[in-house]
Amino acid sequence: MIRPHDSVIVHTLARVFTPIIQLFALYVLIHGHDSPGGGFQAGTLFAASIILSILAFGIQDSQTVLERRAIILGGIGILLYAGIGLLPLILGAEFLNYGELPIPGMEASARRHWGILGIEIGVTIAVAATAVSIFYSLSGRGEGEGK
Amino acid sequence: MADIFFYRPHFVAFIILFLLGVYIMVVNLNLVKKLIGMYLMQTSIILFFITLAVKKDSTIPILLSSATAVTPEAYANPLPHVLMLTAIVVGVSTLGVSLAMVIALYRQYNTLEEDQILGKMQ
Amino acid sequence: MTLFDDYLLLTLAVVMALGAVFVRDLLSGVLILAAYSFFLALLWAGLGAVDVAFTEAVVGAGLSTVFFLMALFLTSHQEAVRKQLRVRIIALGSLGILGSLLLFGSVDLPVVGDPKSLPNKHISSNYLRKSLEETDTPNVVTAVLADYRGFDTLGEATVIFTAGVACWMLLRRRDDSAT
Amino acid sequence: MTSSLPGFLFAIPFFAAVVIPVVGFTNQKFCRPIALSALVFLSIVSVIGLSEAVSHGPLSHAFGGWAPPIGIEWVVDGLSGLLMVAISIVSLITLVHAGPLVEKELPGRVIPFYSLSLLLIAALGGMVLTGDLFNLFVFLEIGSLASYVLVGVAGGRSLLPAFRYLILGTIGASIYLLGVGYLYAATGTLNMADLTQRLPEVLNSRAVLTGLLFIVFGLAIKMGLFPLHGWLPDAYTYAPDACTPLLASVVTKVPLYAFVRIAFWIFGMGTVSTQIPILVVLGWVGAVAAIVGAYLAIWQENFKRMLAYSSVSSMGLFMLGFSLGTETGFAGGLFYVLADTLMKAALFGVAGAAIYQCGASTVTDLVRLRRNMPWVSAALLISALSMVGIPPTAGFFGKWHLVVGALEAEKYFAVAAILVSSMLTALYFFRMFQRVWAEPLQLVKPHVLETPFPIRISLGVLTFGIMALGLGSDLVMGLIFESAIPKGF
Repeated sequence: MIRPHDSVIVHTLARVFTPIIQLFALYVLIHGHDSPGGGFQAGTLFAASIILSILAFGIQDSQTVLERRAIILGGIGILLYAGIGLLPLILGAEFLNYGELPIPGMEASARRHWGILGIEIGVTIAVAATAVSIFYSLSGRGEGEGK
Repeated sequence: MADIFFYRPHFVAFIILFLLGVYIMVVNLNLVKKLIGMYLMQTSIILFFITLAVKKDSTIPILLSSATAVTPEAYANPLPHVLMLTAIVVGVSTLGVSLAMVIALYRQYNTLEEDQILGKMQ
Repeated sequence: MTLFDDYLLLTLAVVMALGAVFVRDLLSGVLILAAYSFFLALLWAGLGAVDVAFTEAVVGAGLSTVFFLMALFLTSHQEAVRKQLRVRIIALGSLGILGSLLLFGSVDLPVVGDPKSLPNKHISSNYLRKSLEETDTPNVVTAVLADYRGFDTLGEATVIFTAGVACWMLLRRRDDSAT
Repeated sequence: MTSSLPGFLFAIPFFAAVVIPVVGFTNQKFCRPIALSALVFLSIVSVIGLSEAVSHGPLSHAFGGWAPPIGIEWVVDGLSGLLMVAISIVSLITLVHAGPLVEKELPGRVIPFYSLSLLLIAALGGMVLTGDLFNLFVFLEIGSLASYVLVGVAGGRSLLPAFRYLILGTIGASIYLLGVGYLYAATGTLNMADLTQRLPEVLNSRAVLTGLLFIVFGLAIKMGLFPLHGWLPDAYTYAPDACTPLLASVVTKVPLYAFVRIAFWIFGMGTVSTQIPILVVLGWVGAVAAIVGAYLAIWQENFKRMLAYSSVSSMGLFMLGFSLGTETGFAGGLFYVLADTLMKAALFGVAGAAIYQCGASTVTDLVRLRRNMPWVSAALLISALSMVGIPPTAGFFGKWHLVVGALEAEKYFAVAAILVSSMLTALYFFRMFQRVWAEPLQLVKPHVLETPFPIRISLGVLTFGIMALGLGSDLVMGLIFESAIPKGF
């Protein structure tokens, strides 16, 4: 039920800021290893950029589908995280033991480095999609809730 | 007991925020105000944990070079930070769910006051 | 970061908290709460918890405020005024007990800023010493978050996923039932 | 002994819970089979885990490959294995039972229902198996979020109880977290085994005392221990009938387990009975809770609300058993926890079936069960007799061991509390029998049919379980004595 905002200033600012925020989110995600930030912050930033553009331009699509897709994307993000964790468990090591990930030609510490990046991507997807999904839910599409 | 107010400002602020939050959650009848109280209570616990992690004359827990051996005294304690990152996420998740309940309640009873909702439930 | 900065930020945070609680207009309350979050983020940064500060700024001042505002736009802004003296006295009494328990326990808490205190020494120094060598990650918070205690982080991602499913379930329209 | 089995105990319900919304998007019909088969697997794996733990010693799994206390470990030992078996089997049965009810009560919310139920089960398993205090908090929050929503999902009158549950539950969880913070400040560790070793040195610290008090207080809110049970009656009364068997049978038992683990394993029997004598206080609280809960249940007209107060009473009995300070009392309390899990699942299952089939929500309405519903009536009769404590049901043996434990400990107030609460329980259940079976039959509407197959079979299995647990009580008590008793008695 969010109608597009009718101010040109809002539209222009949203158009400018959305890609900048997304770029910053990517930076935060990738540099989580050696600067503050990581999956969760990046995910929230992504969600913020999407929420910003929704607030500025409204939602045209059928919202039920969008909301459901968002939560499914969230599920996929978590499955990515847990899948990276499950792989070592199936191979006989511990759950989430990235040191035992089957990446050839690397030391355990490097494997852990890439494992961390992998799960951070999963967290980013999960958090961004779920935050947007919660936003959709809260944005009050359900005026017709049975009384 | 009195010197605690001078030497532990963080702890005093923690107690004020925590008790304020719990008080509002229990006493205030407005549902959104209760959630503001919940937010204050959760952040006060973060304050408590973060002050545990402080080390005098230390820097942020990002290691500068791999050449020299790390002296743990030079960096802030990372463990409470990690715990509190999780707690922040838990807080915002609880907030989302509770606001969803508030919206559903408002749709049903057209008010945000707990006593009025109770009155309409009868 | 000096102690003076801490005093200043803590005072500001407490004032903002009181403002958020005692202002009658809920919209103003939520915006003051965002300011409160912002001061807390500054405080965390000053205390060396940069990751927490970042998250607090993004989540506390950002996402939480957006959620609050979305809810307020769909509901009402005004808080009713009423007196309920008896409940307040009982609550104040029990909170007094809680507060004195907190103060009672605080005497044996480690001194703030002591690098030799147990929480700063026991397992956390292991993380600081070994994380670069074992996980190839200079940001120790990331290393602990995603690797040493990665299972907590999976739980954390699950919490927000649970919240997403929960909101979907709670605010679903009846006529969606065909799907 | 290290083992990958606890990892699978986490992975099975967790993956199912996350996969359900993803798969359910294409076809909603897959949800129920995925959920049920995951729980079947979970039950099998947890039974294997329990038998391994009993025969070869505790199984531990260090997540991420980091040995504790650096990393997080999960441990299956006698106690946690037993609880895990109970949780997985009972939740399987309650989800089988929920099938027809979900279709009727929550149309269009089938996918999130199964997803949240499995997340709840995964979280309860996590709380039971984890060896880390903060990890316990994370799973406590997942489980709590899921249960708040399962209470409030039907909308209508259930929303405000759910919101109150959320507010009180969040206060409880935050106070628990604060207690963990105090313990961390005093010892520098979060791992339970490590805490056990390090606590004796700092036991005189006030921070440890405060931490323990906060943890117990926070968990007491979560377990609905009198006088902190305020959220419980309304939540159980108004929650959808599809969810109450699951919520009422396991959700409050797991914070109780966490309390037992922290008090008796981490702090140790000696500490909690002499140095920080919380057991004395909790014993009295339990005695009062057992009597007051049963007394309040007498006056309830709504069947589910009566059962909710009966849960408050049972929580008091468990607490009383654990605080007796004797092995028999502890084992009796644990046995009664297992028995009550089955009984509450069966009774709330009957309540749900009665509302589903003939709209009977009050005690008087239950008379409609008399005609053509032999399965539901039998389940009601046997589980109610077990609640009262008539041999040879499981409830009788639970109370029997509690009384024996109390006599051993020479705590006569506990004996009196158990007997008085049993008599009050008998009063309200016999009043119910009188209303149901002594009324003239003409009042009963004729066209009531027996419930659908899933409800029938699950109630049958639960009733059989109550009888089997009673008849096999020696076996189970032997298992508890052998491997689930803390040191220091």
